[in-house]
Amino acid sequence: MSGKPRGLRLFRNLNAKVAAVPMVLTTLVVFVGGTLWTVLYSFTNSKLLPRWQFVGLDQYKRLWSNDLWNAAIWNLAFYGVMSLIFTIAMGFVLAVLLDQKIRFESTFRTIMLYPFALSFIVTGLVWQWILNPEMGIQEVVRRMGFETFTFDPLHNPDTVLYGLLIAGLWQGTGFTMCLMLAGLRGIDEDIWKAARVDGIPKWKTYLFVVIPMMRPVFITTLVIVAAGIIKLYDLVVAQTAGGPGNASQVPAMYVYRYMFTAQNLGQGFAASTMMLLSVLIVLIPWAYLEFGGKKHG
Amino acid sequence: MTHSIQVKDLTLSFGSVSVLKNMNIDVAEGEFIVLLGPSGCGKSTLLNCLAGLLDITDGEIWIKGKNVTWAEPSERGIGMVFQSYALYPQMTVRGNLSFGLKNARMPKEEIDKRIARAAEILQIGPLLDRKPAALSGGQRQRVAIGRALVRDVDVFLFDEPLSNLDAKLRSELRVEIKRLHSRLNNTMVYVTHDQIEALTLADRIAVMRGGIIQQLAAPQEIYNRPSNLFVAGFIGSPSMNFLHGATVEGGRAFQFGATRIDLAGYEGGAILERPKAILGLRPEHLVIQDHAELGLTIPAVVEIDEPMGADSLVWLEAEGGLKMSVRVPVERRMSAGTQVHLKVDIAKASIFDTVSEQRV
Amino acid sequence: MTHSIQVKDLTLSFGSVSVLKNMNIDVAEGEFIVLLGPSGCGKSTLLNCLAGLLDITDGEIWIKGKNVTWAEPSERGIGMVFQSYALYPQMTVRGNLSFGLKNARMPKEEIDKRIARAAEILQIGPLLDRKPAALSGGQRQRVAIGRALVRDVDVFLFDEPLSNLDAKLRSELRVEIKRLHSRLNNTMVYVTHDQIEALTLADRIAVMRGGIIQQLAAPQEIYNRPSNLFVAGFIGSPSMNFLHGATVEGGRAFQFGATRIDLAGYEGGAILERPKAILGLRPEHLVIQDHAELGLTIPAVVEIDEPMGADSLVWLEAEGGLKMSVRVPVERRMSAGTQVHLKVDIAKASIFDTVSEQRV
Amino acid sequence: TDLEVTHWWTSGGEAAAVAELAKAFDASGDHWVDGAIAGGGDTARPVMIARITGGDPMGATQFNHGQQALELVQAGLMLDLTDVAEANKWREVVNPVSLLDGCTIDGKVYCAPMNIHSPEWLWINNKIYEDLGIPVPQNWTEFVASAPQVEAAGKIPLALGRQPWQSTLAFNAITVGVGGLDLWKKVNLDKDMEVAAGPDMLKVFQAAADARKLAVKSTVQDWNQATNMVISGDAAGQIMGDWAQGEFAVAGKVAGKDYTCLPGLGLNAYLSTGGDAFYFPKLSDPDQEAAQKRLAALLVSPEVQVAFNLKKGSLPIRGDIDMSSANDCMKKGLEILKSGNVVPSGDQAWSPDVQTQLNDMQSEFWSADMTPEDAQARYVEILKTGL
Amino acid sequence: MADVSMAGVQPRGAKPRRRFSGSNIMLYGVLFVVSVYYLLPLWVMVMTSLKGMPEIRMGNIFAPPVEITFQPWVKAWSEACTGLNCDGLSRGFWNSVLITVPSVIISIIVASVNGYALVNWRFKGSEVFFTILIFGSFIPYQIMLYPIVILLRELGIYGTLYGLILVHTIFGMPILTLLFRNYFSSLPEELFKAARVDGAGFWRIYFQIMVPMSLPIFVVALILQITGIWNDFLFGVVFTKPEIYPMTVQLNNIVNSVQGVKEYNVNMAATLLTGLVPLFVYFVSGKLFVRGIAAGAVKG
Ligand SMILES: Nc1ncnc2c1ncn2[C@@H]1O[C@H](COP(=O)(O)OP(=O)(O)OP(=O)(O)O)[C@@H](O)[C@H]1O
Ligand SMILES: Nc1ncnc2c1ncn2[C@@H]1O[C@H](COP(=O)(O)OP(=O)(O)OP(=O)(O)O)[C@@H](O)[C@H]1O
Ligand SMILES: [Mg+2]
Ligand SMILES: [Mg+2]
Repeated sequence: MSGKPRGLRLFRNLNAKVAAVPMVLTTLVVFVGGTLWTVLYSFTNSKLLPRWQFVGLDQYKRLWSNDLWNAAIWNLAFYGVMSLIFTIAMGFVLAVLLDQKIRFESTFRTIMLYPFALSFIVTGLVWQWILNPEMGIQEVVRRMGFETFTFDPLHNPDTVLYGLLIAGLWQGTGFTMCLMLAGLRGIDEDIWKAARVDGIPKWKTYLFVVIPMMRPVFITTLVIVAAGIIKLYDLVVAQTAGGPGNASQVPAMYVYRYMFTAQNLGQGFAASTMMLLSVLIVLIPWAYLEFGGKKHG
Repeated sequence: MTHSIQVKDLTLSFGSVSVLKNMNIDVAEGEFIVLLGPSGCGKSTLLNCLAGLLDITDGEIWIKGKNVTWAEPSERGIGMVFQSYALYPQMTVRGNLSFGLKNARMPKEEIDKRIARAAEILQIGPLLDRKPAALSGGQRQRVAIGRALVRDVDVFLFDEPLSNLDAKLRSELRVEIKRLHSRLNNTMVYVTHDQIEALTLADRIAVMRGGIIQQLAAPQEIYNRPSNLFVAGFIGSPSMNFLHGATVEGGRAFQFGATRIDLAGYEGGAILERPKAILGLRPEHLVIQDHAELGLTIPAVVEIDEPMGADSLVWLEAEGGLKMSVRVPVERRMSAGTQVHLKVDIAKASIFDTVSEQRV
Repeated sequence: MTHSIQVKDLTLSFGSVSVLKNMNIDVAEGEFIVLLGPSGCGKSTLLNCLAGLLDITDGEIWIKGKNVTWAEPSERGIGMVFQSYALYPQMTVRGNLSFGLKNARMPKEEIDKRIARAAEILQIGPLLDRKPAALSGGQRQRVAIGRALVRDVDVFLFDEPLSNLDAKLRSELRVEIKRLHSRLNNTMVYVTHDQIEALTLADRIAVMRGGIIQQLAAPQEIYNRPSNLFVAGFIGSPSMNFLHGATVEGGRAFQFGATRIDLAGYEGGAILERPKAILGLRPEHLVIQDHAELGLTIPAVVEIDEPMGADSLVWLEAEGGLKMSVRVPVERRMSAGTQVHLKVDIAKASIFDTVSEQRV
Repeated sequence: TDLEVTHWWTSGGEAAAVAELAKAFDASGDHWVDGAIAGGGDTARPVMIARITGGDPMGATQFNHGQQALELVQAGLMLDLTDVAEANKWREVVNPVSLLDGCTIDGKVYCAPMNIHSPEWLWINNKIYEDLGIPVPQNWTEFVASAPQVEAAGKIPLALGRQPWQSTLAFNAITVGVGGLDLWKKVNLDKDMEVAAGPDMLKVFQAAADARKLAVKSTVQDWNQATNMVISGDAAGQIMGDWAQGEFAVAGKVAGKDYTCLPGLGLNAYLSTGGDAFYFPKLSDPDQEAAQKRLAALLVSPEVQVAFNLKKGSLPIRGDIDMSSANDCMKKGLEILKSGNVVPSGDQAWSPDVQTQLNDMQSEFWSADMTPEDAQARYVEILKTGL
Repeated sequence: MADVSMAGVQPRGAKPRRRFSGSNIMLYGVLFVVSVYYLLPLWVMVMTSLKGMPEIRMGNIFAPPVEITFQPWVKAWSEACTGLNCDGLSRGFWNSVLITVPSVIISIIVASVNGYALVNWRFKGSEVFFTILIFGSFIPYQIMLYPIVILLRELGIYGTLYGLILVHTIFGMPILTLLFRNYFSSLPEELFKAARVDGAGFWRIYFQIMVPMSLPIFVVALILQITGIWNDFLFGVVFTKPEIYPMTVQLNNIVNSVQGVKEYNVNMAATLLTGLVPLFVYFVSGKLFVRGIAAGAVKG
């Protein structure tokens, strides 16, 4: 008799369960544990070292009355919205261009994708330099004779976020383009044929048929891009260091500054908890769309 | 006779590979043409050329008396139905049907009228506000047909419209398409690799191989008098039984191993004496009997008996290990190993030349 | 009689949805069982339970007299063949065949011997060093069977092994599987939704619906005496013609509109008088004739004539708009609109109770 | 014994000064493993703290003395140097003694003060004024007055690096210079919020608002880039700590001739003093601990103090050494030190938390058009969080 | 009679589709302009790194060098100073290799096994863990920094290579697991079933069936991880010490250790040197990357 009693079901496929241990530990200890720890300590007045001295919501009160934090939030919101719109729009348009059965497709694709290989540190440095009014585009154009030409986004609080955007898009659109291209290629050829037979112009087909069909790709892209935006840090540090003034401060910088420079961990934790909250706000609808509706089988 | 579609010397190459070779087809007004052939023979390619979805390399295409060789697909007066349905998934059925019309700036009432008519013909009225995802396969296919229907076109092109459906639904929709055709009476070109569809639907079947039309004729003609070995073997399930032998006695008999079959009564050309020839016999044109008849029967041993509900297939082994199949009434059960004799109905047989592979 | 497989009170639920409901099946040694049913009825699920690929919720599975309910798939003495072939794409055919044997640490010579035998049986010798990508569909399917074959198992499980192949190849491989079975004579459980496969291959067919077996019987029994309306409608293509009416005269006649059909000669139970009953007539059990015969014929009008090569289907409209189909010899062409009479062979008819849907 | 020493001294003058320390330490048979972290204290400190709290401490590390390392000491992570201090009579030699107080917690000494930094200096490029034909300004008021002419000549009047701490530094210098020592002491030592919100402080903010106009075109980030603008003649002056002198020295400029330095912006010859100190995290290895103590003693020793501070351009922490080879500027500083016109720096008065907030606020003030009144209001608010 | 009326009808529509039609010129024009945007920074970096400082001060950043010099490259590689260490990036390069290679390998192995277990060996709660993991991929790193410091301290591997590898493995896990899970679930489940019937166990199926079929997604993971880990700055600076600083940290040190004038040419050369490995990886395997993305990443 090789029948097994029910109790042993726990030990069925033991190997699989053992193999999942790293994942389980990581999720429990690092992601759940670490997050809880951070949230808990955001209710304390920890300074340089974590200290279990409960102060209620004080850190949050201070956080939300802090101009820098508010500026950082607004900067991120502005940058985030612009970046989302442009990354996705540009990524899609580029993908559409590359999807026209063009020659040298892979060359163009490589050109658009290579910045993705570079770190934000590098991206920030290069663009800081190209946008530098003394030697970058502004100076070059002036030397060509347009003496009054001004293009100095990084040193003007009103435009600095666009300066970041130029660099951010340069780095990230290639990847978005790849995702979109993969999505476009996944669309049934027959749909195109059907639209042609129906006499639908190409642009209309893209707009009314293809884009709605690519909804999952758009959602995936949206989430990936949005997650990147919330984490935005290196680029700002390298390109503007949050300046001029606080015009390009972002929440991640605030967290880092308060945790380490200001030696006010409690404040840093409170700020990071707020970031986490915003992540959840982005993610929960997505998770609902992604996992709520359909079953994976 | 009015020509609905004329294909003149059509050639199409992808790079150096020529996929369609110098094709000529005339389709009469209201005719139902089926393109049949093995996978990769160019059926879809030909259909796409007719629709204007592929630029042809050479030749001309005329539809309704107009040279449309370089016209846009939407200007050709054709509607097309795809194997994968190709419905716009995010639009309702009504949206799918009206998208092309709206794009052509047709007035709203006219659009509604046409949709109503199509919905009535195809019985999809209750589905108009659903999305394709909420439809069954058969319903989707009907909507796909509807999309061609509302455009009020002269020519319908179907590319394997039923092959994603299960057998039962397939046979039902087949009948519906036939009804549709007899009701609308417009020209239809229909690609399939399902013989039953081809045989039941077509006014004429074009059997293709490697980009060349092998035979273009009425179904019974193709079934009973296949013009060459390929067509003979391709049409019919199970396949025609082929006996490799020789015609002897100046073409009056066929010699297969020790068996000689009398060819008197063969319907075809002059047979002559050929050292190598092939006798083709369809399973339903053989009758199993216990006793031999000189010049009329082939001895064989029963191997397997396959009852198929309405009738039954018997698989036998003849001289030289040749596997043969015979269709018998389902009541007649044969047990393996029985020695029998197969009586040939020579009037329904085909003889092919081994070299040219043509029917003689 | 030795039981090869015994399924006792098997129940399987995914969450709250129960997919298989309290199933009991006994399969005899060497029997060929076909599981047939519409999509989603649980055929594959049942097969996976037998193979041990799904943990069942309740019940027991015994194979060859052992309770294998909780045994690993490889310990059950089964081999499985999948619809998608499921060949390991990165291994050669030989690698595919030997993978399972190597897992069982079989000595090399034994492996070679078994592969040689399987290759001989399936005629895949020349393919042994190719990768699956370099094989045709039929060849792949043969290798997939080979993978079960080399493991020398008692029970073969097939999950729609032929449905990815085209019609022609399908009918060829069908015969091959039948030959294989008669040669190896081991137990086979075969899932399909193709009736022809079911009818030709099975010793017994289990018709399933919604996780419940509707009828488990020999093919001809199922075809001729379907135990309920579902089975009757599901088996046979085109479908059985159903006439909704009543049994009258104490069960001696069937009243359908103005037509009365004499039930003397019906093979079944006591008919009794039922205000609502259904008379099922298969297309091949009707004969078209010009003249009416009292109590024996149904008047109808020809609608469409579908020649299918070997025979022909005629679609007619009877009283009350009822669509009926009749199978006729292919030579007999009917033109639409002709008024005819369909003669009923009552010995082959089935009568169903409208409420219970059971055959009476 | 190998000791890893982390610090953020990476500019030209700084690196040269560190080389002196390494040389001296290596000479005694030990080995200085250099752990420079570029990007300034704000970048480097988190790394240092993370390493100390993460259980992988270095042998010695730079902090600004004051409150930066307070909690690390309280958590018992730092080595007690009291025996070294006593053996070497630090309490007697360190001048001003307040520096040592900054290292002393509960009566125990935890750090070795390294140098004195006075941030309130105005550095001026003489050549620009010579070219313009006007005298070199001798104080902040003159400097501001001359600015329009400088600007007319296409130069930037005031160079300012755009990192937050530099804005604060400039502001503090203006506070001491324009507002005077009393004001500074009341606000920063007595922490009198009335005064901070009062009219005197507002004047300071107004002066700062004027200064900010002069710096509009200065877009560099690092302080030494700003200094470099002065050295190269792109800008007329810069408010920067005495360490700027190291850059002038590296560039081969001569104090008094090529450039002018004005402590307390030339208005109030007072200096607030802060500085760098080395802390020694506790290590488990007794050998290393001995080496740490050797290094601590060495850092305060007269020879090292002289060599280091000459290179770095900062003031030594001992009053008893010969700095005759110092240049003009340094001598000015030494004099002020001697005269005792010193106040403790902000590093000592306020917690890093407050300082960070001040930095952020100043950074915004200096780069946007915030009104002095608004700025003052926020300033007071921030100071209140540190009471 | 139809034939007669037909005779005069001309073909409708343009006959040959010209290769250089208006829309084609537009298309390539746009692509060209876009390419300039993408290539400009690379061009600037390369050009600047080949110029001497005087030329940089005089000329414009877009002009090619009048006089090509490789001195900046030499300096960036082996001479640039941070504090007292004047060996440029060379040391950081080997540190980066030492960090990247094991981190990439281990994180990919762990994540692929996770994905495989999630798809084929679902156990109670596995989806819950996966969901948390996915949420984890969106948590800003700063939030986790402090807990990780504590974790590593408790494990006693803070400041060691092992610690850094662990950190990279942890933070690479969410997105890689998602990739592998999506990819594996797109493989036919029947293959897995067939292997189980063939008696293969967890590991054998993984190594002999799954891995050989998953080249595209392994390439994607490899590229993502190589670039991600190579480019990492935050972990590199927080969780290491100077002896094992990766190249990015040294790059930051060199670029920020301004000694007098900013040596843009050296900075650019250093930047390029740092980016060389990921760039090389992209140029060599970009095609596989795109294919892999199409195969695994896009599907939900
Ligand atoms: N875009 C293309 N480029 C190159 N070759 C092509 C292209 N499209 C089709 N072909 C080739 O043309 C031939 C005919 O293809 P086609 O799709 O017309 O076959 P088919 O008869 O429709 O087959 P099926 O029954 O499988 O649909 C095939 O050999 C195919 O490989
Ligand atoms: N993993 C699963 N989770 C939940 N429901 C499932 C799962 N697998 C199958 N089902 C459900 O179980 C039912 C039976 O599925 P099964 O695959 O056995 O059908 P089938 O008879 O093989 O159909 P087909 O002919 O389409 O292969 C279906 O309704 C299906 O939706
Ligand atoms: Mg096709
Ligand atoms: Mg199934």
